[in-house]
Amino acid sequence: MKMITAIIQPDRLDAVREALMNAEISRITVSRVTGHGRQENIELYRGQKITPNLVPKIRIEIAVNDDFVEPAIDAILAAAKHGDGVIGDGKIFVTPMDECIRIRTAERGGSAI
Amino acid sequence: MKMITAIIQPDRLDAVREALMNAEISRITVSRVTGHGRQENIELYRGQKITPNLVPKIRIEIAVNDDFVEPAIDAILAAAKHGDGVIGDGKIFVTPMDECIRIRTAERGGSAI
Amino acid sequence: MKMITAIIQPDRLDAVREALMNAEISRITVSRVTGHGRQENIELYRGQKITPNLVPKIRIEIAVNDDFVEPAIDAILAAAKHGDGVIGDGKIFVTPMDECIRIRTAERGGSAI
Amino acid sequence: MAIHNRTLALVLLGAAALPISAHAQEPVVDTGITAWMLTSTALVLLMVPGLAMFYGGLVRTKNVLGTMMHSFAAMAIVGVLWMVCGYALCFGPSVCPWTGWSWDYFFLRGIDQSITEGGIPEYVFAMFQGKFAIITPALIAGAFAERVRFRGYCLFIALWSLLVYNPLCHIIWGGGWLTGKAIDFAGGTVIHISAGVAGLVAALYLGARRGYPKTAMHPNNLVMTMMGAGLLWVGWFGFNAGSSVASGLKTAQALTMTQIAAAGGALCWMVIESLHLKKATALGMVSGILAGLVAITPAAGDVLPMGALLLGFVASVVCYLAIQMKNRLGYDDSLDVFGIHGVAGIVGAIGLVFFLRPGAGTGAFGSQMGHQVEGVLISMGYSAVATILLLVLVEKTLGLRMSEESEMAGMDHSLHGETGYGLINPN
Amino acid sequence: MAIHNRTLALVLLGAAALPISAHAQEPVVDTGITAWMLTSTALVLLMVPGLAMFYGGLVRTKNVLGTMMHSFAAMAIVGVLWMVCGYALCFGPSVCPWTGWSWDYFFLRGIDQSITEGGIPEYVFAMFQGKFAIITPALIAGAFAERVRFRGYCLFIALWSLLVYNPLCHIIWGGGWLTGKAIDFAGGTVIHISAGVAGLVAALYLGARRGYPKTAMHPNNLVMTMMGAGLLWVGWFGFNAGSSVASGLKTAQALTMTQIAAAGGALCWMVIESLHLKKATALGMVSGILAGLVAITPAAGDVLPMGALLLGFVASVVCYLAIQMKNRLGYDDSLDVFGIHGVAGIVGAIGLVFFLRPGAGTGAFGSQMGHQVEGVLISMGYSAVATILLLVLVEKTLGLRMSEESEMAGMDHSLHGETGYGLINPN
Amino acid sequence: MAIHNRTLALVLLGAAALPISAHAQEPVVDTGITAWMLTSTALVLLMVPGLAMFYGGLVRTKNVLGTMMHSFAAMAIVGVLWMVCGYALCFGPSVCPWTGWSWDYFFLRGIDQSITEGGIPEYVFAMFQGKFAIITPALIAGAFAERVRFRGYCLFIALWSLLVYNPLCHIIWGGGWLTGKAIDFAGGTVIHISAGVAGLVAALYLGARRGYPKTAMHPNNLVMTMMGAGLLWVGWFGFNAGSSVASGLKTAQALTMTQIAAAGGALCWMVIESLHLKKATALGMVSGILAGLVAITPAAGDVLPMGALLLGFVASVVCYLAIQMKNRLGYDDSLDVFGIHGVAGIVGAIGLVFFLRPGAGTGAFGSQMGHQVEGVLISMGYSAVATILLLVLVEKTLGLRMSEESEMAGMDHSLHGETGYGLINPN
Ligand SMILES: Nc1ncnc2c1ncn2[C@@H]1O[C@H](COP(=O)(O)OP(=O)(O)O)[C@@H](O)[C@H]1O
Ligand SMILES: Nc1ncnc2c1ncn2[C@@H]1O[C@H](COP(=O)(O)OP(=O)(O)O)[C@@H](O)[C@H]1O
Ligand SMILES: Nc1ncnc2c1ncn2[C@@H]1O[C@H](COP(=O)(O)OP(=O)(O)O)[C@@H](O)[C@H]1O
Repeated sequence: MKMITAIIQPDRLDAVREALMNAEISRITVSRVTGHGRQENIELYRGQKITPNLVPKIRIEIAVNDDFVEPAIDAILAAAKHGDGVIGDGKIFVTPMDECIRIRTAERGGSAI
Repeated sequence: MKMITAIIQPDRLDAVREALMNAEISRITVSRVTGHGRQENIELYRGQKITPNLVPKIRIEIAVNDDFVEPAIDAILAAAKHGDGVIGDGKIFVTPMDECIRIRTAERGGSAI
Repeated sequence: MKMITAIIQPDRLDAVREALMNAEISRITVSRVTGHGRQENIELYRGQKITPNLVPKIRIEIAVNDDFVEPAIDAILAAAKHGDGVIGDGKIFVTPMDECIRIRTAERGGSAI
Repeated sequence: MAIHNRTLALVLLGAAALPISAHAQEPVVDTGITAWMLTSTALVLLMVPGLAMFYGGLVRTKNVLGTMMHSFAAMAIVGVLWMVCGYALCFGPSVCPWTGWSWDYFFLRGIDQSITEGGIPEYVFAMFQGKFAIITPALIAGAFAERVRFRGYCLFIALWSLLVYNPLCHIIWGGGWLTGKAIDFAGGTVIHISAGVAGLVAALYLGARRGYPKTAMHPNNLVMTMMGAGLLWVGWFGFNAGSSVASGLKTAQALTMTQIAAAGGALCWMVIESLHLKKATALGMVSGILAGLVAITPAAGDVLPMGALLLGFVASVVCYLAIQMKNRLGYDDSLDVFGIHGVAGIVGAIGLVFFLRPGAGTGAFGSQMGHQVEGVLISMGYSAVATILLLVLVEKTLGLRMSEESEMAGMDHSLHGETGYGLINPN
Repeated sequence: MAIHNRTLALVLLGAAALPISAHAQEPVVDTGITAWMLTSTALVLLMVPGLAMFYGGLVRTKNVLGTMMHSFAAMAIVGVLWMVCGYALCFGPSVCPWTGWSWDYFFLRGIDQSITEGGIPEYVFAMFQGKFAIITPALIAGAFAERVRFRGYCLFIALWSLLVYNPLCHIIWGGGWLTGKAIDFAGGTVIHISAGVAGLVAALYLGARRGYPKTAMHPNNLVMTMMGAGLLWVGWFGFNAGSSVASGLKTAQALTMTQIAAAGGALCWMVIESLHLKKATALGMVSGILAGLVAITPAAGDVLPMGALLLGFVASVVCYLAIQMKNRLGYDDSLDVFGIHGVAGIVGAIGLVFFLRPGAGTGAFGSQMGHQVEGVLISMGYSAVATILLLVLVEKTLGLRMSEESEMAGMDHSLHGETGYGLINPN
Repeated sequence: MAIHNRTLALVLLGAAALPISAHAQEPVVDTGITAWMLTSTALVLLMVPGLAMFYGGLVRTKNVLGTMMHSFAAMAIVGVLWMVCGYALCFGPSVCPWTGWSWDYFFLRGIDQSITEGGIPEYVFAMFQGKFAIITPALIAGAFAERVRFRGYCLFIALWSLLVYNPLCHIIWGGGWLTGKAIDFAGGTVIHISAGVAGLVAALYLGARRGYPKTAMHPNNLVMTMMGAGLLWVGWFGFNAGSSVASGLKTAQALTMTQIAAAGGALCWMVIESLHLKKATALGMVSGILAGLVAITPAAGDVLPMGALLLGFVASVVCYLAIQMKNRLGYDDSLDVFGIHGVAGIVGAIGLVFFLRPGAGTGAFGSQMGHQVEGVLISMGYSAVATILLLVLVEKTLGLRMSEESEMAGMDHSLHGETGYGLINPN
């Protein structure tokens, strides 16, 4: 089992969700984060262009069985990109996961995902 | 050392915190997330029932020493369930953790948890 | 590759970011969380001192190559402390990471970090 | 005094409501007074969203809409009840010492053309008074915030308005047996004390919120509470200065005292907190504003500036102590309806006797004090008894206290199927 | 009736605008009426931020500023246009049945000293009317919320104001061919129906938001929507009672009916939802308030309290059904501009005939009904046709519909380079 | 002109304050004027929460309550000071060219029954003016937002009100040596220029916020800033039109010019930004509104509509440039108090000479220009010198600038022990 954490641009959330659905991955957890990378996200403030230090991003967490890791990554890669890819499109992190438990039933392991 | 990440329903937060306390786990980090799973969480909008794509959830992160993994899971399982368990009650993810450092003292390892 | 997750006090965010920059780590993801630990963070409410159960904290996620783990930890330790360290200064968790993918280019591994 | 104006208005309204007659004394509209009374009506209405914001900001995030709905529901329910029968019960000629009635006022049928002796269309007077009827039950809601069912609440305020507010209003203002005796310029007794006591009784009867006082209950939006306090201050000018039912000297006096007491209350609360807690809080600031405003309400037309200032000071001190006391006693008057409205209302109603403008009141200090104490006690006693009966009734029928699960899930979700701040959830 | 006042005012304003002459009939200022009309002007202005809040709270987080800007832009653009030529086109002497003009009104040059026959400086009348001109196009914006470019929107409302609002205003109020026939006290036809229909046409022409109706579009801040509704209710007192252009009986009647219909609409919507959905929602409460307020707008000066109550009830029922219907039909009138303003406006304009005060209107039921239907149909037809032409024009020139990418990124970021709630992003 | 009204009022108030005498000229209350002045007082009070919201939305999340407290503290502190001695110092008979005094005005003791020659109770005039005294120091707070201690701030505004505002008010309005010369209808010089300059001086003296300008300082809630701007616009009608101390032609003129200049300022700023940045921003919209409103403040009673429009335009252009300049110079006038209030105040005070209504002012262009320049320079010079002295005094005694740690922790937590938006933290 793996935990996939994707940091994407907020405007791609709907597209990514749709792509994951198509890859039969429907369970995800989403949160609002801000990120600092190479992207510059200009905002306007009384006639001045300011570059915020931290840019709003969306973080998606997806716990998957090993077979689904690549499909999930592919789905995200396809849907999260702006055109041919622009700076700030984000990252995907894959980390190992030891266990997954469904609270409702207390069942464990791959079937609980 | 393990990192336990639990996604629960917002109304169970107090109960889960109390249960963890009873299991002598008092250090946790909480955040507000939204999730998509099988749950349908109906909202009303001008006479219409709408099913939001993403439902508010609470994410709890608990770094624990190995001995505390099962007690923590048990506490969460007991407290996070609605009745006998309803869809949307959430998940617990357990991931490995290499190191834990207390910022105040810079001490590392199990005692820093 | 490792994922470093630091929980710090909100007022140290700027300092930590600057310290990480100096350590040549510029890519981070930040979110707002609340935490429960040993800290007591008194708030006032109509003449009464109340101790909230959960105290606002900042969570920083940094994906790094192995060489950067110690520099990152050192930078955070130095910058996140209040004076000689006070209760509530937070924690750093280091977890293993299998893969990192840059969405823009789909490149993988250490160079994508 | 407003009490006189109101009585006179009342007495003469009957006549005015008759078909237009030809005698010379026929009251004519004074456009200036009418303009101010229309404005006052709008200003008092502004207090309802102001109150919704004030209260709404103080509860937990999951209850913000439910709490605001308490104020809005009062607008809808009491707004309709008032035109159906509330005005008739309050300002109709006394049919018994406790209540008035006039079929002419039923559905406001018979006042379409009537002009009061004071020179305003009676409709304006009726609508201005209607706003008071709306805000009073809305105030109570703060005492049992975060734990009542919406249906039960609706029934409760409907009954409370009919059976508590209307009689009290008639007794003290509308021609009942205290009219013209106790000074209650703009509703310290009728409104704030009665609501404060009702709140206290309701808080005791319904019990504390789950987790209180162990769990800290964080205000979800003190920023909105401050906005609400700002609107309340503005609206209170209509509340108090409008209660002169004029646009002249008395009106100006009432507005001035209102302003002074509010500033005095706020300043005093800031000082108390600075001394006691070493920090002046935003919630303290607005609590002081409210304490000052409530305390001056019964007194606004009859005290001098120095008196208004002192009433504001004293109100803050006493309310501060009352809330400290509440924290010791441990009952859960969630938003301090009694601690602010009840207590400051009493401070004002009693305290005004010390600061009366020469010539105001019924003469001797002692007799006026007697009237005031009488008014306060009647209001407290009547409100307490009637409220407890209504609470029991509602709890046993529709149910008032929420179930534990829906309390934990929050009113917004479980009672209204909505979320107050969609903005906090990424979507 | 306001229609009479307005016409008379108009007729006599011409004279007043001449150099000061010496004849005895020279109108003098009535300070009371002026006071109320000044206040009304301020109250109607308050509706613009009120509307911005109401609409702003209902869209998604990423569009909150863009949506509020729609209301604010109307203040800026129509605010300037009105003083340049809008007032002249609406209230100048008829140069054709569809429009008025007077060079004296151009840049308001010639009315600096003029006092209307009703006793107020003409400036006040002009400014009061200007607020109506501002709010009407702002209302439309709700129908195509979350998907139009700012530039295109600005051009659209400028043209719409000039070519739709001004003629309609002249026809019905300013001396055009329906003036004095159809009762439209404060703008049910001129404002709400015309805006509602324009919104419907625009929603159909521009198409739905991306993802609608599959994706749920969450209100970002229902709390702010409630605040906005509160301000709208308060402001509506100026809107309706100010439309009497007086401070007397008619004013009081209008204010009373406004209050009653709003409370009635809110109560009724609560009841409907309780029956249909088992829960009364906050959005339902404020929708009911709005439905009641809109329905009473054309009728406020001419119906009796019972009629106002029933109009409020009926408006809520019909609007509720209309919105259910919309959900079936599937077009995306995002914030229900037609469903509330259009529909309740029609309910009010037609329904008022059943509840007229004895003596109001032009006499026979049938003939009045004829006038009303005529007014409604003309407003609907004219607004629909002119709006579609303007939409095509704007879409083909500056462009109105946003690109898909900027729609996904949100108006705030892509059109204005800002973030509504910095507070949600740690920084 | 208001300056005349005010002077006359002042002269005659003395008499009116005497025991009631029997001579025929005894002023009587004009209910209409009184109604409008009461309303204006309420409207100007509305500006205080409006300002709190405007400023509060522009700072960072951690400072929102602290910033709003600056406005509220002005209500509390200056509200009390004004009734104690402020009114006496401003509007008492001149005891020296810089200040007035009257024991009758001390604690407002002697005006309980007095009616001004203009027909309003003197209390109303005193309260209306009091609101101006409250808002002026509150404006300054924007310049040193996010970095001052609350105690120091409280002391500072108390002293500033006593030693800067009151003398300036007396000099220009209250009978001092510029009264009747410089035109300052509603406070361009007395209020906006003096506050703007004080802000500039304070920003320079206290230094920039930690991290400025490197770190971007995000507005926490532009949505609230827009709401605040809406309330400010509405309140400004009271501010300007109320300054006529009447309810007639002058009042109407002032309201009209206010509306036009605000719309003009907003429109112009939108256009500038569209040209310069390719995007019109929400903050730009409200900045333009403010610039227009400030510029028209000194001029509202004395210019014609076209002049008001141009003043609005020019104010936006000049303020925009001033803020660009500030960004170059690098000082941290955080919320542009000087850039908007100071600069637009100067634009208005000088610019009005070009647009005067025939007959307004003291006659010749040159002499009037001289008076205006004199007024502006005196206000600037006096405010600058006195402010710097007070700043030094406060900094050396209670301390004004926050410590670096508490600045980083934020005012809400470190000064007030509270959190503005509990809603953002799960709890
Ligand atoms: N090493 C990292 N650790 C944590 N978050 C990261 C890391 N790299 C990127 N991110 C997140 O991804 C977002 C996009 O990264 P950015 O560098 O702008 O894009 P790109 O990789 O396309 O150049 C950042 O804002 C940040 O939130
Ligand atoms: N595989 C997963 N990856 C990430 N989050 C998940 C996953 N499965 C469930 N969740 C989170 O848990 C919540 C509850 O899941 P749901 O499927 O509704 O409940 P159940 O597992 O009881 O059927 C979801 O809203 C989501 O936030
Ligand atoms: N074991 C843990 N698991 C998750 N979060 C933790 C853990 N320990 C500490 N934290 C987070 O770190 C914050 C600071 O911890 P605290 O115990 O107050 O400080 P200290 O470690 O200096 O005593 C907490 O509020 C919590 O958010």
